Amino acid sequence: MATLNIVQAVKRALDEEMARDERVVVLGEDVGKRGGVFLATEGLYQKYGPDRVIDTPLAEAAIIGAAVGMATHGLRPVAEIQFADYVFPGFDQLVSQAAKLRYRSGGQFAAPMVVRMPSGGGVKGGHHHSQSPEAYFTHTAGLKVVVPSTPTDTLGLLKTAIRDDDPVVFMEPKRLYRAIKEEVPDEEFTIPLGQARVRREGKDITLIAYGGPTVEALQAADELAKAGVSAEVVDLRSLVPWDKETVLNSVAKTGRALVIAEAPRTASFASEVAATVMEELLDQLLAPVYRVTGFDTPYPYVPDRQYMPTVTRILNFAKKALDY
Amino acid sequence: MATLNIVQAVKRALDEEMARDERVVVLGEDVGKRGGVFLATEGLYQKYGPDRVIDTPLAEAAIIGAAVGMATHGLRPVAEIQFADYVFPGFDQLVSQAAKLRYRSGGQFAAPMVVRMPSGGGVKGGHHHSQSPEAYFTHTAGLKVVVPSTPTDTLGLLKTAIRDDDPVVFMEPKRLYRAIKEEVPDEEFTIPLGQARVRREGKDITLIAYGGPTVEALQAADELAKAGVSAEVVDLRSLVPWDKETVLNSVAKTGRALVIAEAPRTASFASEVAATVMEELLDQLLAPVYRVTGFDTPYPYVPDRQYMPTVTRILNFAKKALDY
Amino acid sequence: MIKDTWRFEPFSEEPIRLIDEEGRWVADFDLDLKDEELLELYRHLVRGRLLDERYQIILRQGKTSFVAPSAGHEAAQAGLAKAVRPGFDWLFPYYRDKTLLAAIGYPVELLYAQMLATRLDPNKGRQMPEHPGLKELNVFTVASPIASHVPPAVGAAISMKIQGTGQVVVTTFGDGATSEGDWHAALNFAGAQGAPIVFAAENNRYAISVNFEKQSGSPRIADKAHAYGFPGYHVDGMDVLASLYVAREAVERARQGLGPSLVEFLVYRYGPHSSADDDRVYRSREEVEFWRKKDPILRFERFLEKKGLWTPEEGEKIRETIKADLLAAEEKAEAAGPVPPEWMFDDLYSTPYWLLEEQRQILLAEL
Amino acid sequence: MIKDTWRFEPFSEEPIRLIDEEGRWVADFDLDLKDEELLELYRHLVRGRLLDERYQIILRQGKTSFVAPSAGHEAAQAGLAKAVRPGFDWLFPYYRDKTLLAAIGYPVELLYAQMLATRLDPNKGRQMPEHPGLKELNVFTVASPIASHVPPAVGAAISMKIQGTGQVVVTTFGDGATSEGDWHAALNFAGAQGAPIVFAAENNRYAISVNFEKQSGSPRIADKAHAYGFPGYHVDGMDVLASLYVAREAVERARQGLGPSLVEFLVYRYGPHSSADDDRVYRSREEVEFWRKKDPILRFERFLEKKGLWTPEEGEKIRETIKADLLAAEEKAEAAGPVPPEWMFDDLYSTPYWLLEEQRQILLAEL
Ligand SMILES: Cc1ncc(C[n+]2csc(CCOP(=O)(O)OP(=O)(O)O)c2C)c(N)n1
Ligand SMILES: Cc1ncc(C[n+]2csc(CCOP(=O)(O)OP(=O)(O)O)c2C)c(N)n1
Ligand SMILES: [Mg+2]
Ligand SMILES: [Mg+2]
Repeated sequence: MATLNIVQAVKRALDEEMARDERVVVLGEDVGKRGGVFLATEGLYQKYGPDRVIDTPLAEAAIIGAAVGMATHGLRPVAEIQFADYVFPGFDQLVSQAAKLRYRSGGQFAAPMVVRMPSGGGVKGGHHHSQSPEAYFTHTAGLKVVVPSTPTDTLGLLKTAIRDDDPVVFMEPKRLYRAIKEEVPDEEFTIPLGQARVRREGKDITLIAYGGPTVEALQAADELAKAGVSAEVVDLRSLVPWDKETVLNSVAKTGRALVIAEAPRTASFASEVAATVMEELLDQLLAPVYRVTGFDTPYPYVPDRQYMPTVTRILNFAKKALDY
Repeated sequence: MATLNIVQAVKRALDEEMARDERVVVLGEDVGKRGGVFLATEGLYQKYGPDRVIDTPLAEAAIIGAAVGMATHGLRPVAEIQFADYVFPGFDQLVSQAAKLRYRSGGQFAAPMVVRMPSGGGVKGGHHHSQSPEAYFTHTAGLKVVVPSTPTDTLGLLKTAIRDDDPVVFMEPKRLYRAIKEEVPDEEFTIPLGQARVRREGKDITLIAYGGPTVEALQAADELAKAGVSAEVVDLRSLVPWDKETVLNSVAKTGRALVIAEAPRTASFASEVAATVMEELLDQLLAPVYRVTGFDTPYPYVPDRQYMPTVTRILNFAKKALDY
Repeated sequence: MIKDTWRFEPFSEEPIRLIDEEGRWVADFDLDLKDEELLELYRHLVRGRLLDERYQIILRQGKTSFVAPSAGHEAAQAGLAKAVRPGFDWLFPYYRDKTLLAAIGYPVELLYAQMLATRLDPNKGRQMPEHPGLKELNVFTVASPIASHVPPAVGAAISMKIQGTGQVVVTTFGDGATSEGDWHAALNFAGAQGAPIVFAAENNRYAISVNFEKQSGSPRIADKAHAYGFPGYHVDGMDVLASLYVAREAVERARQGLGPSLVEFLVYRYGPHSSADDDRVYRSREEVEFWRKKDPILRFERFLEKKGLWTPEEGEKIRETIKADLLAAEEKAEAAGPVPPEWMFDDLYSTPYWLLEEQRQILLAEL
Repeated sequence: MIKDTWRFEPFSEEPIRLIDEEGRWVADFDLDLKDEELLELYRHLVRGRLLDERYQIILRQGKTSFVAPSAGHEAAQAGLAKAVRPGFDWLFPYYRDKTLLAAIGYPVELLYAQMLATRLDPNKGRQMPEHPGLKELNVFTVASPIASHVPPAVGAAISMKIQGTGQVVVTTFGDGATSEGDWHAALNFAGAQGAPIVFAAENNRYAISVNFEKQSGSPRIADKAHAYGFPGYHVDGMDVLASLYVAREAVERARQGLGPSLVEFLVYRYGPHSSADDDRVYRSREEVEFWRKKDPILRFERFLEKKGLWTPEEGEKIRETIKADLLAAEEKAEAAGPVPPEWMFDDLYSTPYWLLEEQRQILLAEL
């Protein structure tokens, strides 16, 4: 068992998949010699050469759009967007081409590709190195959306995403890149998309989270335990498709839930989960499902951490739910 | 009182505002001699000349981005995106520049501008002449988002949007452009943003809608009335800021609500409203708040009408809520 | 065989032309096409024109909802078609390419099936008319957002280069498309990678109502290739032989590993932008008439006539044969019957998703 | 006064240069700058270099979180600065422009306040360091997404033209920026409109690690102006006088209504891309050394020395004076104290929104 952090898990997933299948290519800004600005592709250029690890011009539309064309012509491209905040110049390619290709062609063409992007805040990055744009992707039919929060999940899910026949947006919580290490099996494994993971069992309240704030959710669960409250923590991992069943089972059991995410609240994926849970479990709820999210402002440089759901914020809402 | 349809209301709003304030300019593809593909700018080029009615190259990034620059330099640009589906090549300009300019500059610079776009389906337009992308805009802090559904509201709200000091996305339900006519006062008037309009009073269920499906909501209310059910219809009109108060007051009264919108459901603005209503009124609800929306697929050519919430679909969900 | 000399000069001020308006061969090299090839080109031109006319008719009959007239574009498209290897090379076309597609062998009944949204459409009626696509022939399904197919076209070309398949991509678009950011990002990437691709601009001087002067400060689209470090050819796109020879050279360069080219075909659109457009608002009838006189089919008929390959009677016979084929294809397409509404839940993902199954049930309850 | 002749040829293969590496004036026209102007330019260069050094220090001290080194870009920026009318013309800069901003009179304490996110920052600490902006001086607040400021710059220029203000926009960006779609859409619109704007590329040959050969198939950024129908100038951006004269001509053309220009300044970035970068991975130390020898400040010192305007001792005095100014500015900025967290709810909209008030309360409950 090797101990890996998340960025190493990404690198191992890419390396294993490139070794396994020569159709897998990596493209993006600085992914070559530089190994990516977070070093997620470090060493791949040296190992697989410039035809399979492609430094692109500074143009996200070219990166995503070319990946669509490569994919439909038989490659398995893994595109890197340097920061999730920079997906927008390539947004048309993602929503008009990647997402709709299989559908609009009646299943003739497909875009089996992954668009990786470091996302989320907490790195003093201000407006444009901190955003969590998953709502835009989840609202776009035709994309799959995955957000891991541990090295093991990153490795297993990224490998699955690369083998998946649909376009997958793979969002890596950059503030956890090197913050979380764990032992990961040496043998190969994959993790299916669409399955949530119960990170901690509990019976009084369900904390539904994904990506970065999973960490704060677990910390809040520790704090709640000290106060005698047993919190279940569900890590969604995959937003499209998402695992409604696991979520509903948990909330049916606890009767209370918070949905925790970094993105702004309005029309967010957190709102989707909250609406669905309340719609389906209305009579079994002991309190409203509160959304503990980032604020409806751009991500500010000051304050950096407090824009995101802090442990305090989670606890404040948990108290509200428990006292309801 | 003149009888106007929605496209005429747009034209009158533009004309009145251009006459009132010479800083107001119109720009977009084919807005000049052609008068726009829906004729919303017809005659303006002839009246105000090429400096104030600007035919742009085919580049939405140039249209929206230039509008930001014009606005911050003192003009009041009204940009037209030919179809809402084509906002995506300009999406980065909208979310990274227009939405964040005032905020990121600490209030030094601002982008008082309107981005008009015909949106919604029902015109046999297939994937790219039918979408309702408001979720993307409402999730983007810094934008205001307005969606009228009548000629009077269109006129009053568009004039307000042009005078507003923030970037306003103004979405015009294209299938209603010529379908709805009404008498509109000849004297000047404006309608404030952020106020919903109760289109029909009722006491058994609240139908919350905006834009195109307001029509089907009203028709469904007629049907329900025949069955002895009194439905209140609330037309949101403005999504950011939205009128939570009016919505909550209505649902507190009726105990049941549907949120009706054309866009796909996942992470939609309909989900936002549903989540908020259930969160705030949990104990007063007699049934879950159901979302009656478009499906989570691209907008298909076949079927065209049935992709959108039909009267039948609204009635099916109303029955579900009433029988709950 | 790598040629070390090429026939055509990039960045010429005057458009490259091989037959003049009287149908005279004016090139400084010899024609090397067989008579049958010339007649085949002629049939492509005529088929494109007639198909366009038939589309107007099914529109008036209410059988389809939208048409993008292509009369005036035929020579450029037929030339392009003959420059590629159908089913081997890939095409990333746009909505005005019916001559091109029919000429590479896209079965006309499938073109109709897309226009009519019947079960025969391999694209399953998902998009509005004039959005064909056929995997079998490597014809990437058209998407409406202007220029959005150009980055995928470049990706496919890079894939060909990486995999060393010897294939070439040809992608077409209008003059308006050259203003889009996606277009630029794509050409720039292709230039940096030396990808085997031909960018074919069908410059009809209008993007709906916006003329080229308002579209760009540049006098020629071909000049834009300077920005990407590859050749740009300025061609008379009403001259089917100039279109063919230049396209062939560009395709050949790509196939030999010499990278991309931008080929600008000067054409004119005789009809309105689409069945939803009224072009009288933005261009004079005199202007349209002026270009009508330069009709690419007339010009080629004069050429063929001089070579003894064409008479008015022969022409009429060819037209009649093609017309009959088109009618048969139309009937076949129509007979397949309309795409059923519940198909809308298929083909979104490769694997089932509970959410779509829930939503399918919602729709079925309404039908 | 419309000049009918202009000094500089667009699209030259060799970069335009007025002083050579030994500091000799090599132009075919006479220098028309006063000694005091030359010394002022020199002070701009030195101020830019020293500011860059100080930023590294406050970074090491943990007072700021990010620096974008600009050493090597000073001559291009100082030349540009002197070509505009500060406070009248508008600047749309990018993150590497500290020499440019200090030179047009952006108060250095405000630059520091942005770096330190203190209350003195007119941008209220909303963005990461190296994102200045000052309405008073018409300096559009920097945004991180590469090239995203270029369309707004064009919009401002069109507004100037419409309103006939006589103002000019200058916008700067790196070589990498030229690949973005937004960049293209902007330049194309400017060309079609003949807007009064100068597009200034600071071509340091790298976009982080990606060199210009991978960035574009085109050998020169200046050539990209062909695509838009306006002149592109290829300039030695380590030559402050070439930078100034060419920039001045481009600004003058814009002011006279002759439309946009693209000016490519060839520069080199001596430091890494940013404080988060390690440039040893992608470029050799020899390469960096090679360019160090061409240092724009050294070159200008040789020039001034030949004119009797500079001695090592004079130089040292100037450095010391500037350094003291910078330290005073730094202290002033720091003394203002950090931006408080609750400011994050201000300035989003021009009018209050209940949602933000609710959210402000959520935050306040945590502080
Ligand atoms: C991104 C985008 N913006 C706007 C439109 C609407 N539109 C459809 S065709 C067209 C004009 C295209 O002109 P051109 O590229 O010259 O092609 P042509 O139709 O003349 O052949 C426009 C603006 C679109 N389809 N996509
Ligand atoms: C849209 C976008 N994509 C990616 C980035 C990440 N990024 C920041 S700087 C940079 C390189 C910029 O290179 P260049 O334009 O040459 O300017 P330079 O830094 O060399 O002065 C990149 C890729 C970004 N800021 N914006
Ligand atoms: Mg055209
Ligand atoms: Mg650079």
